[in-house]
Amino acid sequence: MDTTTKKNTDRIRVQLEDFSVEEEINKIKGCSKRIGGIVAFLGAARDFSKGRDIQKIDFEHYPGMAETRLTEIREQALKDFDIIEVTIIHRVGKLSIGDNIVLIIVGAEHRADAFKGCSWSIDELKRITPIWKKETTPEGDVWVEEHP
Amino acid sequence: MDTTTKKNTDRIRVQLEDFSVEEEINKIKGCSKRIGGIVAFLGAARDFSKGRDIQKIDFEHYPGMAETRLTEIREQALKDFDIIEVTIIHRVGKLSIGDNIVLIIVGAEHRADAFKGCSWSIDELKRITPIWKKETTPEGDVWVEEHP
Amino acid sequence: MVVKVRFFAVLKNLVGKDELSIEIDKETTLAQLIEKLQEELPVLKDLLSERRVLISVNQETAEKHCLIRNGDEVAFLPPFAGGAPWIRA
Amino acid sequence: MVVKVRFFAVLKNLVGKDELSIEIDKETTLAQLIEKLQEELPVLKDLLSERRVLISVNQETAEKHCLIRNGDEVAFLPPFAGGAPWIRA
Repeated sequence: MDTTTKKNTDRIRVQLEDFSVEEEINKIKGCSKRIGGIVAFLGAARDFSKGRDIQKIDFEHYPGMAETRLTEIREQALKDFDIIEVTIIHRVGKLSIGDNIVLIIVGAEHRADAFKGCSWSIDELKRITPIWKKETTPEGDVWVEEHP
Repeated sequence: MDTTTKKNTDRIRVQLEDFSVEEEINKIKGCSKRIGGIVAFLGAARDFSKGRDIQKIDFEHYPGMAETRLTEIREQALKDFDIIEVTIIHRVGKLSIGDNIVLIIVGAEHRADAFKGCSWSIDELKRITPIWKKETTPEGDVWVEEHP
Repeated sequence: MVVKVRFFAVLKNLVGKDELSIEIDKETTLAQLIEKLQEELPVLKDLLSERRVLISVNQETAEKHCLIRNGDEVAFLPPFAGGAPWIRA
Repeated sequence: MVVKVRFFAVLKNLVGKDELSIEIDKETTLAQLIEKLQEELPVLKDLLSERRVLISVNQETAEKHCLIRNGDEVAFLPPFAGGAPWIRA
């Protein structure tokens, strides 16, 4: 069975456990006194059942490759935008509705750059990160693509 | 002396005390199971001294008018964007570098709407909210306009 | 008729007070009130000509030709910390 | 030469296993490896023709004409949860 792996930086994580948005924001703030604007994107498991009776949700990732892609996204964002720090965390394993799934935090001197960097990073994460979602229903398991 | 006032909704606050980003995000998540994307903007007091020796920072607001403007921003955002909930909190009083100043959280079904609503709201807050900032330096007090 | 006048931020420091009450006649416009205030507080004349100041009536932006009513609150607001585009009063 | 092959998400369920090892000759390209796999796992032939599948070599997207080396890890990836635009394998 795939297990959760950690990359060289604490700023990039794929993990089973929940995360604390506050704690991650404080780490970002601790990086530099120049940070004046922080933008965070939090993706949560919404009630996407649309009539289906979902019993649980399960995220699977390709360990190693997923973390590499997230690291690349972070590095590209730091290069392309006028930002100071980026954290990307994605949860895997079994989740319930309302649970946190993904967190991206971008710290910058100015807010416009933080918004751009954060928005680009989550778009890119959705596009290139090998993470899959399975919904368990009374009729069986369904692997779904979503566009939250 | 002006004191902090509260408006009719807990989602709009001008206050002396610090706030918890996590707690406010959880309140937003609690509003609706349809929320899948949450975007938060956090403005922090950065080291904007630029050579000046700043001893403290002090935010003053026009009680009543400031809250009314924030309420208007929230209502306009809920009308103009496809979003579900908005929280706006601004601190006043004495702050230190690194302290939280302003928090805007927008919850939506889809992330693009949450980003747009949050970015518009902070721009509008900066534009129309009667809040002023004073820096205390060894040479005296300076009222400053900033563009974080 | 009595009107409450308030000054915020740097204007409060420059005028030397944050609030005062002023007697005005009926049918006084905001423009006339400002003139009367400038007579009582000469420093205000320079401030209004040299600085960007927004004037509100009962916490709403007001036009100079509007009539002031008994008990109104008129406030002088310098540019906000956010850096708003400012209209000369 | 031995190559490790991995299947993820729905492909893992459809193939019925998440991982296998396969013996290949030297100078085998990714395209040739896929052909050999389809002989051993007939279900894979339908999957690759009917579904959008990305194939990676050592966790990087790979071209079909690339040579596979001993110990390489080849993985079959269905579309990600994020809803990526997908290239047919």
